[in-house]
Amino acid sequence: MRYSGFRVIKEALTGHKGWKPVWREPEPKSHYDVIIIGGGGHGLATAHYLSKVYGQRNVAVVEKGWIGGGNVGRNTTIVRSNYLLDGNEPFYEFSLKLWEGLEQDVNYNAMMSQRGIINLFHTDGQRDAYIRRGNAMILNGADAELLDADQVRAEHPYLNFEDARFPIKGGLVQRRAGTARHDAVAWGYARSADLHGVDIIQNCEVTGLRIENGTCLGVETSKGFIGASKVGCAVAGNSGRVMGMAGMRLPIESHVLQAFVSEGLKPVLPSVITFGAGHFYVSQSDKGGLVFGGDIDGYNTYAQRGNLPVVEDVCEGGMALMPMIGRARLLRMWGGVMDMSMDGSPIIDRTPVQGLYFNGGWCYGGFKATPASGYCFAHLLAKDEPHPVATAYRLDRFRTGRMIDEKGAGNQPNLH
Amino acid sequence: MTQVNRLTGGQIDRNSTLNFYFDGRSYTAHPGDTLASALLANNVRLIGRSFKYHRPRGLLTAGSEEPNGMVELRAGARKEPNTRATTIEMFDGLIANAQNRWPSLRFDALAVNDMFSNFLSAGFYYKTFMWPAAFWEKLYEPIIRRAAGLGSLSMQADPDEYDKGFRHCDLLIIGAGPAGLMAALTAGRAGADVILADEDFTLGGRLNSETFSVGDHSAPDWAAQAVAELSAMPNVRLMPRTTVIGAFDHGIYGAVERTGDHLPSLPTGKPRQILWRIYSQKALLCAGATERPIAFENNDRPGIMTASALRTYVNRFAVTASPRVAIFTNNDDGHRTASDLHAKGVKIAAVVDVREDAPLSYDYEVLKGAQVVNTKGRLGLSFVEVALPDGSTRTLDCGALGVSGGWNANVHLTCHQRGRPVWNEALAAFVPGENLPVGMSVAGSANGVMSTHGALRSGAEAAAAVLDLTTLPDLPEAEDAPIALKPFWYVQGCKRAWVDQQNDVTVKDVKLSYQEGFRSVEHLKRYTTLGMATDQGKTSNITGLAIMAEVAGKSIPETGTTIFRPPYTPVPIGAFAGRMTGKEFHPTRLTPSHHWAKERGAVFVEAGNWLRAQWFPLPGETHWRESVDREVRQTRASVGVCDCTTLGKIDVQGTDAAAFLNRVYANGFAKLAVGKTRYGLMLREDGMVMDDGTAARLAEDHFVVTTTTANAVSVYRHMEFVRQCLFPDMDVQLISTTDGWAQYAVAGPNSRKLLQKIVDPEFDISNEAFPFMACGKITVCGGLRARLFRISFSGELAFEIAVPSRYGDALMRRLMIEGKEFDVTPYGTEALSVMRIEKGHPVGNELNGTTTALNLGLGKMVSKKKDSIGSVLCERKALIAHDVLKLVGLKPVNPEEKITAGGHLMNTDGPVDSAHDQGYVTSAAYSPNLNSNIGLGLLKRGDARMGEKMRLVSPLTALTVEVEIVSAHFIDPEGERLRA
Amino acid sequence: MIINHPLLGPRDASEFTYLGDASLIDRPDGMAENAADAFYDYAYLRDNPAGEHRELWYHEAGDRSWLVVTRNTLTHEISKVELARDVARARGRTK
Amino acid sequence: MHDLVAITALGGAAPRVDTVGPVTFTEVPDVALTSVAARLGQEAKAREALANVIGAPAPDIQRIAGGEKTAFWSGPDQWMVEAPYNGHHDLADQVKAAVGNTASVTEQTDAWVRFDLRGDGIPSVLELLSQLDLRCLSSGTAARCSIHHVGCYLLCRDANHYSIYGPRSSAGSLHHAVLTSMRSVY
Repeated sequence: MRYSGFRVIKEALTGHKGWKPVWREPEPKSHYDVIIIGGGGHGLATAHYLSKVYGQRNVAVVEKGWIGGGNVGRNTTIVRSNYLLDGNEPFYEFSLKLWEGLEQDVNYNAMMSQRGIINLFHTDGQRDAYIRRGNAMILNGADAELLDADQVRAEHPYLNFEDARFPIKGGLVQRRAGTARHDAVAWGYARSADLHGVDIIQNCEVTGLRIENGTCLGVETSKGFIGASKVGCAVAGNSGRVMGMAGMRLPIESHVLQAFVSEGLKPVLPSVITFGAGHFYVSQSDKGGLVFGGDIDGYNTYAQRGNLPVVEDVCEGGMALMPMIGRARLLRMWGGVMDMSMDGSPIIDRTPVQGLYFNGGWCYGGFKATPASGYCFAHLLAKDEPHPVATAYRLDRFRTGRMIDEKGAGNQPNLH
Repeated sequence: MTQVNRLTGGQIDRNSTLNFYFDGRSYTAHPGDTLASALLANNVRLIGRSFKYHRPRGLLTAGSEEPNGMVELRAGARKEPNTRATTIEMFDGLIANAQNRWPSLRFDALAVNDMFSNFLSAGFYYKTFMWPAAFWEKLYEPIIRRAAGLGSLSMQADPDEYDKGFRHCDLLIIGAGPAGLMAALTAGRAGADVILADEDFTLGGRLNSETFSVGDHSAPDWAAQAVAELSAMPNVRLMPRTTVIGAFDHGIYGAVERTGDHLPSLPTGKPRQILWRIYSQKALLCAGATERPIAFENNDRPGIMTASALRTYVNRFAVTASPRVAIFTNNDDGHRTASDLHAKGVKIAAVVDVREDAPLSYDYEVLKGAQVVNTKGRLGLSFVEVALPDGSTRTLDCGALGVSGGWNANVHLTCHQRGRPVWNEALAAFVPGENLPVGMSVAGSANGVMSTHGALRSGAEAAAAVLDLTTLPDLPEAEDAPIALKPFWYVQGCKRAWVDQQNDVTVKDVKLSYQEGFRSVEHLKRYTTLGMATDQGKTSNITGLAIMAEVAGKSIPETGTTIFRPPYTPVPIGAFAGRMTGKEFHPTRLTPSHHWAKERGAVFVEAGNWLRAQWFPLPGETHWRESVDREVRQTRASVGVCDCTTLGKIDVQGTDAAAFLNRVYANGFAKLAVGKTRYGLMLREDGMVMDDGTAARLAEDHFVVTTTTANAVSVYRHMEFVRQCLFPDMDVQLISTTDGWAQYAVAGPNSRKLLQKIVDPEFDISNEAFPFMACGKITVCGGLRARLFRISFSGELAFEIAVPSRYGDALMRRLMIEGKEFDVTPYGTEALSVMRIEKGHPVGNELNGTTTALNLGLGKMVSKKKDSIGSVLCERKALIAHDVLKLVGLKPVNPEEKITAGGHLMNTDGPVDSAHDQGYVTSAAYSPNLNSNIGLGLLKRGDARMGEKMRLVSPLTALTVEVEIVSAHFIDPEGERLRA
Repeated sequence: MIINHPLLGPRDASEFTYLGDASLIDRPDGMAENAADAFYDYAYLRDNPAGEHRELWYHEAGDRSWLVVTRNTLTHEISKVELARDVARARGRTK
Repeated sequence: MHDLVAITALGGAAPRVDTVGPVTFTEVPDVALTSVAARLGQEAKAREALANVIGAPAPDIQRIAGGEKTAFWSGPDQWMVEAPYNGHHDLADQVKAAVGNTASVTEQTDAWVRFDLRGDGIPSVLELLSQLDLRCLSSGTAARCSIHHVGCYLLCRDANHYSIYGPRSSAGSLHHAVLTSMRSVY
């Protein structure tokens, strides 16, 4: 069924009786060409592109809970391609271009809103680093602008220009960046994949990987064994657990990132804003809530909750940057489990196990990557070779020294 | 208008009258009122507009669960949107305004949404607004954003202050109703360290809203007596106006105390609110229960509220929502409301009870087996339609309708660590499950014990259990009525019956969600926004779940549970920030000569938490470059002084000190002679350069190590890791002395001459006696102990001299006086930076965490003869490939042209794009000595490309410059000056 | 969270700085034959268990002790806290 | 004797004194400080030597001990020794002479600023500043803590007298934090 304004009106006039379920609730078949473990944003996007672009119809997504319940359903919805390194920027720019056509592609309004992002800087060193980054973005075909303090003030007069501990010296802007309705992204991809014949199997937990003489034959699940020619793992924070079933140790730790939303407010923030002298980034949802976050709690965890010190740290940053939010109320806090990699960049690659493929290490940047991650993982699963924009995301790069370290923080995941 | 709906009695102080303003009109109230009770007293039922359809809304409740009655409190910079009228403690001169309405509350333009509601069904926006793509940002989204949201911010900085505090206790009791008070009495009398917190300004919880007796007292009097006894106990801390917002790991609770919100204005220096971090051995949740409404056609009109709210307004605040009230209930508690109201002279139109066997009353009519099927009244309830069992309908004329659908236990905090509540059939409600936060137990109605006597007992028993007490205190007599309830969630056949009133989620929306496949509770919430409003579904989640269960043909527990996340009620962001705002966001570190530099008119710059002098403008200097160029010239020509106190200083002692440094530094330190200093390169284990600095050997077993300003803390931490975790049997002791010594670089050809004027004569600092890289303890100015290092960052003949910090100011002043004859200048971080670029010394811009020693031209420093941190992984294939980046100098072919740090390097011909990127510029400056802009950069095979011309491109700043690749050592490459 | 410091008793975790898996104590010998592989494994690969995890915390705002904390990554329950120096010695580290 | 004039950590010629309600808050420049860290394997001897210096057994974990020279525990086998500045401006050398090679000694005098709180109701001020369990910080105990992101030592000399040692460079921020809390409470 095609969604459109006319359809909404027609259904309204006929008592909404015609709306069909957005996806089927199929029982698993005994064998699939490809099984994707993980019904989150990346897994569902992979299924969408695998079926729609690469023409694979015999595909299943197995999800232990309800689809879209992972990080795609608990993030701060920011979409951008303002990366520094050549291993990353082409990939994220590819992703941003996919975002720009997403709604027409999946026929679902994900409310992709290109309201722009500004990364503020407060020291000369930060400015130099942002200039290098902005140049890298442009040299990779993305858009970037540098604003000085006066220009920032003109666009964001409510920021603290009065008594800032670390005065704002300017900002790097990407106008094409913005936000998207996170749940709708998962639902849109799921609906489209389902329409293209993908079986989305919810409440089906993978309990093991059947591997015989180095080849993966399928997955053991709470609904029994399901055979597969290829198995792709896209489970973000649970990467260690699932790949552990294949006896693999990963260059990844699981950490919790907290996010926060305020009560609904009339529009106050025109774009996404990130603070350069503290842990705080914020945007305002179409519903009116200030959606914000900061640093990860910093300790290994699989619990989707954090602790008070980080909440305070984030709000201190928020008040230092925009003291007008002091009387806005924090409504809800939650946490998502991040697959923090050893250089802050992701992995999309084959594994030493034949037929087993891995997609992970997204740290807290997974949402913006959803379309390209799905596209490139689908490419890898379909063609057995990396997509041109994802060639750097190799599993062996830490052994060879080809790290993609945007922050220069080194082999300590909680610093990325 | 006077308080027409005010009754007799209640817990308000009629001796004093307060004035307040709502939506521009003036009214009166009494101390003890909330804004909500005061508005009802003045017969104001219409308070706000709903989120989506802008329907007229009044009050639904009398507590913090209120979804409808929200206002913008106060004015100007103190405007506070979305404030629940039910929790606003009345004060004189209070100003509140309605929100989410235009042009006015009574005539709201966007109320047209309500007429089109059929087109705005759940999730409609996911299905449209997609064509043409560009229209979303330009047209659809701005309209939606303007319509959405509730209150508005002032856009001004919050002028109030907030504190943070920390309290520790044996037992934290959350909620001061019957269970909480009884628990506190039990624990307090047993001598335990108790904190009793309650969100209300009067402790007592439901007891303040009831008329029955507890022991020989009325319920409120018994509560007051208990509070009096508790406040007399030194081991009990009462915290009224304090909401416990979250249960965090290991018994830590967050709590917000509203110390100033009930005051017309804050006394100077006093906080508006305090965020408490409460460390509890044990916690007892006595958060009570919340009455839930029933969904029926047009159940959202102003005047329709929960029955218990009506009772609270009548009993506690002596206010009735209307002189004529009807009740709609599925349980006996609704009848208690009716009789309480009747007793206060309120006319009861009828009690509509869905139960065939509902109890009868002599005082008013009870309609058994009946249901409210519709209501009327444009801006407020005027009458309700009742369907009787015989199929006939009846119309009840009433200005208020009290609805009771039963009670939900307030389990919220039991879920904050992902605990799941369990279903209780008798209550038709969820109660706390097994997996509570560690150390937490639950008592009273929060645990499903709904009668007053039951609550008192369970409070006492829970406290006794926590503290291992053998005897219970005597419990007062109190009502102990059993639960008599028939689960009833919504009236069949209704078209628009509200489940989540604030977000305008109707029964129909829940059913549509199921129809479209959004069937898990989480999908339901996200698709319909049920429970996502500012009340987080306190009055709607369970009803929504029950409807979903019915359409799915499953039981409620099979359908799922809803769990809650912190905070329990919304908290101002300012309260989480406390005092860390404005200039106090981070501590400010000042060097010993800061005050002197300020006198000199220095311009300061943030370096981490430090403030450092950036340059020292002289009269007549209009541009910073003038000052910086002069400082550089004067230093290189004669002598300059720079405050380098901010460099990290770590004292390394012990018989294994040298062996230890041999591990943490990539280059060797074992053979460094006493009295000598050496440049040290520190790598991370992954082979990247971590930091650089110097280590001076003051004795066989004593080194003083310096770090960069930025890395002082992380290097110290790293050294402690190496000491304690990697080489635990090394005899090494570490301690920071960064703040202890004021340290100054004295640089320039005349630096020795200047120092000789202050260094005491017995110390020979001639080139022979004190050569390059020498160090030692000396005295200055007639006996002040000091340290002298002959090291140079500027490339000139230079020293660094350190004295105890309290004398730094005096020493700097002395150097300026003694230096006059040499035309001495103080120089700041800019001149420092220019001179280090002229010398090609890498700093932060080059040590960016992705550069190896090889990249920086320091590859030879990494000793292969020993095992030091990072010495293995820096040898990985890609890190030693032939085309790795190398540090080079950059000169514009035309010296006038500017070099931009952050620019990228491209070959002179060939395309300009990332695929052809050759490297980037790390640092840039104007060199007054070379009369040219210069820069440092990292360039592929840079060391092999000396003399090559390249294009420096910076499309971001619209700049392309032809540059020549040169040695990074622009000045005195042989280093003759610093050895002079 | 609260870490029960072996010397100081219960302290708020915010006083500490987290490093990671306690296996970072087992630094390989840089002069050994297989150093390259051993260091790759040491520096980059993690068990990342969902359950009991032995990890390194540094009492930055305290007595500067490095601690080995045994903590459950699903519940955050802490079952054991040791001085890292003792652990290191027990694992055979010396000079 | 040298002819340079010292300033206090807050930058004044004389120490700053503030009184709010019952609490008096004083900058204390007249104190010399040095760290003593036992050498590996010399722990027992170092304690002995330290005992001779302060005329009392070396303080145990989180304790303070001594007379004119007092010591407080600062870490495993580590202590801080404090004494009046006048007569002890070279405290480190004095202590080093006494402990010899049993311990490493490092001058800490100007690495820290000391503030004293005197009066009733000091805990009400401290509970807005420090997350320490003040019930455990009885007379004669010292603990490291963080005050508004500044790492400090908090010493309870008796119920009406506390000392705070903070990094000298952060003296201004620390002073502001404590004074603000005093005004917040009283």
